[in-house]
Amino acid sequence: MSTDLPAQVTRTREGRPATVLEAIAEALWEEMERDERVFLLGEDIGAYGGAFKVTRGFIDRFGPARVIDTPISEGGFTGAAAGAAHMGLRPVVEMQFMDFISPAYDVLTNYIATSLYRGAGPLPLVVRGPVGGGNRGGPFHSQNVEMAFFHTPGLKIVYPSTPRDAKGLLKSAIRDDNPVIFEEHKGLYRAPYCRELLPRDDYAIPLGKARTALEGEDLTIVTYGLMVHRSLEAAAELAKDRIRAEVIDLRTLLPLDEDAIVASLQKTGKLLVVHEDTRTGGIAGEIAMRVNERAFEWLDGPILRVTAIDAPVPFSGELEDYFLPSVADVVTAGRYLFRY
Amino acid sequence: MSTDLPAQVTRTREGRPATVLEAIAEALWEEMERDERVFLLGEDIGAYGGAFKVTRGFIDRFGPARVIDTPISEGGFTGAAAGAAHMGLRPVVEMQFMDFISPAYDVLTNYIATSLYRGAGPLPLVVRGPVGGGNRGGPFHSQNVEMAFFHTPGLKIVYPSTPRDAKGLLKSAIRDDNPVIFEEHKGLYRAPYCRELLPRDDYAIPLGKARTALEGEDLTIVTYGLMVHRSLEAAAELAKDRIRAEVIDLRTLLPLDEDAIVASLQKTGKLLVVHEDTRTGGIAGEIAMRVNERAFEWLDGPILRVTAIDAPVPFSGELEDYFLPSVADVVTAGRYLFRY
Amino acid sequence: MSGDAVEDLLYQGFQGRLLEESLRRMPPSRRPRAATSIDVRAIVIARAMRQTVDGRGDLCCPGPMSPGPALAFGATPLEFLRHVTRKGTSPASARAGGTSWTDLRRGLIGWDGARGTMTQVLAGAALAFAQRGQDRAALVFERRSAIETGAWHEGMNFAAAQRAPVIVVLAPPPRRGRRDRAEIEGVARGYGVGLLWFGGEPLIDVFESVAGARRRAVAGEGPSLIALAPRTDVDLQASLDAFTEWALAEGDRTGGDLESIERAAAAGVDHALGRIGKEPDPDPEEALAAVRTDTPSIRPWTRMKSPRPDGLAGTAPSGASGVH
Amino acid sequence: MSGDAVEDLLYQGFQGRLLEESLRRMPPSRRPRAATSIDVRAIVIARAMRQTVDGRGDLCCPGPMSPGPALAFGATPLEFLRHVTRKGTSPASARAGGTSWTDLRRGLIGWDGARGTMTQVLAGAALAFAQRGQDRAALVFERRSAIETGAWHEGMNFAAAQRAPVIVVLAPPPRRGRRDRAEIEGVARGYGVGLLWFGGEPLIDVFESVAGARRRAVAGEGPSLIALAPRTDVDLQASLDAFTEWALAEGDRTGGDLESIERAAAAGVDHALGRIGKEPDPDPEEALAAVRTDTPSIRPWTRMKSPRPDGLAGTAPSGASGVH
Ligand SMILES: Cc1ncc(C[n+]2csc(CCOP(=O)(O)OP(=O)(O)O)c2C)c(N)n1
Ligand SMILES: Cc1ncc(C[n+]2csc(CCOP(=O)(O)OP(=O)(O)O)c2C)c(N)n1
Ligand SMILES: [Mg+2]
Ligand SMILES: [Mg+2]
Repeated sequence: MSTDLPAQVTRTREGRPATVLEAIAEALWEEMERDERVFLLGEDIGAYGGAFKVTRGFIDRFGPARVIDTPISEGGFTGAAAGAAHMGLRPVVEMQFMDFISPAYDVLTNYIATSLYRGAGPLPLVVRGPVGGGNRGGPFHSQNVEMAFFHTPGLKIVYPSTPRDAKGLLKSAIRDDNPVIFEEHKGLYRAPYCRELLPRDDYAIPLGKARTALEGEDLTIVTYGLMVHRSLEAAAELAKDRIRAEVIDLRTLLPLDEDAIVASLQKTGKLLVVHEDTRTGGIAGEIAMRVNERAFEWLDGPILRVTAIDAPVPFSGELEDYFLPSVADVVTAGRYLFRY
Repeated sequence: MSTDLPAQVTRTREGRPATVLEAIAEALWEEMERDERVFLLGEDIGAYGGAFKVTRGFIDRFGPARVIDTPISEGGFTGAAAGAAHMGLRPVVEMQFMDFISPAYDVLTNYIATSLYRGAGPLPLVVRGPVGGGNRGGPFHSQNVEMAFFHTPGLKIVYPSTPRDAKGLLKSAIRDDNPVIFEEHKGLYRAPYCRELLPRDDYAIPLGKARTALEGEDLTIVTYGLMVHRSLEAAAELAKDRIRAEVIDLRTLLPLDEDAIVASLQKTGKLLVVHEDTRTGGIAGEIAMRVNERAFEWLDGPILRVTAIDAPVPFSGELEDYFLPSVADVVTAGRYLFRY
Repeated sequence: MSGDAVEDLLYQGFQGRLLEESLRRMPPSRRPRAATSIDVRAIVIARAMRQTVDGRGDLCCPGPMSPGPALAFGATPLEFLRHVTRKGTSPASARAGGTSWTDLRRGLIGWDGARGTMTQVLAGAALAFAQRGQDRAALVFERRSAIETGAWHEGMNFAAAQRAPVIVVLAPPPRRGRRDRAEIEGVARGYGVGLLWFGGEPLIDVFESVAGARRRAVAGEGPSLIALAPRTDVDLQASLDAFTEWALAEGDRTGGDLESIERAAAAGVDHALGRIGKEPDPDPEEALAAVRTDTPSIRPWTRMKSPRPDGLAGTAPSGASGVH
Repeated sequence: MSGDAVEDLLYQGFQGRLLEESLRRMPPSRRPRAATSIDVRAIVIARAMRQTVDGRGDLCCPGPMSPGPALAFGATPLEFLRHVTRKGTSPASARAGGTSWTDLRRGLIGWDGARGTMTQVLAGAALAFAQRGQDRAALVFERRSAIETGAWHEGMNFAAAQRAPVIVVLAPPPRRGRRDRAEIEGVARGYGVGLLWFGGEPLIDVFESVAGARRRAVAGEGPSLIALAPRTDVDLQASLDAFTEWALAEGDRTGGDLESIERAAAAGVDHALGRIGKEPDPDPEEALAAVRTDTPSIRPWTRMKSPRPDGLAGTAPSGASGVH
């Protein structure tokens, strides 16, 4: 039976480990099977299967009414998705690259995020797509988009770091009654080090809850997405100096799980925020404010951050590597903070 | 001679105090007189004189080629302004309400902000318009837009609080070789308490430099825009309890004058950030991070903030008053921080 | 046109006219900022759509032309006044008010933001109808200026590409110096959608044309664009009067019937005007909570948890409910 | 068409063809992500504009159709390769590369982001030309899909409303299932702009038509839209061959002249291919600084000032240039 299915949705059925891309494809497939209100919109997601082939074969199973190839008009089809959501459907919008969510910025922040508030009821809608650098994509195919939306009341923002989380969080996002921005780091899509055997049951991971990726006593590293893996590498490096870092994977950025951050900080007394996104106006700031408001006296050192440089993402490999935060940067900052 | 001029640009010539609106109109007028490369684009800014009448009479003096009535297409005419800037002109774009800058979000963040970086040279362009609540304008005519752009490398953001600053900063913005977002609080446009005699000479106020609006020893209040006035009221209230608050008016939000913030904090040891914009992801976070990075050990208490509630701006007066930060809120937080 | 529809149109036409007059008389401070002029053609267009009140009928965005179409979709004058005067008995009215008035069960969806957005949204709603094979269509009133926005083009293009059962009205006037008929004709041709152009024709003809466009849309023949040519207030009044005369001449209605409809309509408006002043104001805590469906109740700015390790706040200033 | 133009077109046509072939042969890891196919019609269109190299000529956005129009605007094969392979000798190429290649003095402006944006930007540039009464025009190559974006409509509408001297090319192919000719014709009619439709006509005719459109644009008669009908690679090659034959037949060129042009063109491409591998990589500190004109030099993430009051950092970890 599963021989009829697109390969990228069969890993769990076959008892084989899944990549992040396969986990996402499985979540979409299973939710479309489970709930006929779920449908997909995006550029070339049908016959072509999407730029990253997440939806390869979906149109054969679900037909062109549920796998809709749209014109190149991110604002238009995101607005249309909102209309369909008002009428009880549960659209999942794919941005070919999340960088192209910008033309939908107006409708997302002004119309969609305010819908419930304005009395138009719940608006279940997911906008998902690939983000992140390290792929030599240049300034328009490498961005992280969380901070464009983090300031907007009414939205949720999810950014998974593992196959298990990607599948469970995407299912929760689709079932959520609020609009959710779902970021998928393209560096994790097919990363060999990031394959996992997923639960066979229909599991979902609640939005708004962080995960302790590594327990430690000396220092808290708060991070998400690809940087969880970089931070774990750094933690292994720090462990050689007997510095025990705790790594918190936020999973959901909005709402922010401040309880988890505060609890970890109250244990370690030191806080380092690591994000791939650029520095000024990054999420580290909000985390710093929350910690000041709730746990200032537990701080045994300054809140610090390791981030990308304040510039557009460079095209050349040399520049991009310099631009992005590295494991060595996290180790340097971790050591500094530990000795503070 | 000045009888031929539109009334809103004659205050300084006549030796009379100017409102913020008049100061802005004077800046535009004088820059257009001084430099023929400066021209204006916006919805109904010509014959109609603009929704707030900032440009009333400009078209008679400068003609329709330099005071351009645009279609309702904020993205389109902002993109066109960029093209004109490439060719050596200095466009000043008016958003009828700054809330409608959202359809220009894509071109501003992806095209305009990255122009110099991508090798297309300087891009001198100002986008200005009314922001802010308290006018019963509801969710789409009351927003503050700084945080939509604060995270974008390449832009500058200016938000004046007085007629003198408004004029001097707008002149600097027009003369600056970078794209500048210029926010004008509509609650200050014609506020009677906010009239000033302006210098007769052609003065400009440098971007990126904060101003000490009030000196104090006990507590630093960092703020900008209309909230400078609310904070000064609060400081007067606090002074009755012998709490001497220092009020720093940021004037430019991007680049952030972290030196001024740090210097004041090093004097007072306590920091309260006040912004009218909503709470989560507001500018207070970045300020908290910068202070942690540069002056953590000087903190004698947590960095706190007084802001609007995390919601769209309400339409009803009762709700809007509740939503916005008030003088009483600043006083409460100031007392709390003083006694901490 | 059924007798029911004629009756409704007369009633709603009279109410619309009275509401508009009463708004013009309101003091500027209470007068709603949103445009409220009534073009009776809009009521007719809205009434020509099929409406039921169980959330399964057509969907209409009255746009800045409300209240006309809202009345046609079953709204009462009191509800209308609540929204434009931001009263709290409907939380949405206090929060967004005016033309953002939304009641999906009744098929009303409002908006007071960027031009063009609602064409996108209603195109998507129509898509949902078509996907389920329902006998439902969507109707959106935009101002003529919407055609200047990219948002509108993206919505219209999407609707056309999907053959979504949506009817898009462009209401006058065109803005200063804009090309008019040629631009709209070019667009209709470009997107391959039907175009109806309404000037001063009898309202009954407007009604039948819209009903036809709706039938075609629901049959999968794609969207229609309706352009309303500008008319003076006097002309609009005259067209309602002409319709009244037509109703008298064509049907079995008497002058007495008409007077009774007009009296009933006026009573509804009078009642609403009397009541609206007494309506309570909204409660902030409740009204501002609905930002996310699972939002915890609003936590105002100074009411954060204590930043002190011992859980105790600094001495709370007297009289301040502030920090605790 | 002047003899100079014919000569240039032959040279650039040959170079374009060779560059395209060499890119196809590059290993995937070095092959530029951006589309690089050459439609010789694009070279002809670009060459038909007036160009000078002092920043006072026409402005051209080659769009995803480069390198053709870039060559016509005076770019060398080496410059082209630098950009598509992200080399550092031009900082912009390393930072944004590919089709974001910009050199305003030469009249080239590149972009590899959202469809539609460059129609807005070139409309604004054209407006600047018109305001100064200059004999300059702007030319932008968009893919056909740009017409689907609201951004493009806003740009085109602005250009039409301002009668800006801009020529907008929509290059094939239209995307799957899109309406084609009718949509473009509708749009041209709607915005009231001229439309040129190029299929397989001789390149000389394309040249003359574009030159005419440019004259009209500069005379204030408004923008033109050019649609290129899809052609196969074979057809495109054939049209270059036909042009070569025409040049032979019409002018006083001999077969020897042509061979010499072709040899020179090939030598330029060979030289570029040989050089490009030896070009240095960019220097990060320098290349990343240009974010604002007054940007202080880049301060990497861990190199913040000490957060300690005494100005001393914690013990710097050995080997790390990090915190200081
Ligand atoms: C995208 C967008 N930009 C700006 C506005 C602000 N705005 C509201 S009404 C208006 C003028 C509208 O002109 P028009 O539609 O011709 O006239 P109306 O009859 O609606 O006043 C503008 C610019 C808006 N609603 N949407
Ligand atoms: C606004 C926008 N959204 C998405 C993209 C990403 N994108 C790049 S090429 C492409 C497909 C373009 O199709 P088409 O223009 O027909 O073909 P091509 O350019 O490949 O010849 C898309 C969606 C983009 N460049 N701009
Ligand atoms: Mg970012
Ligand atoms: Mg805000």
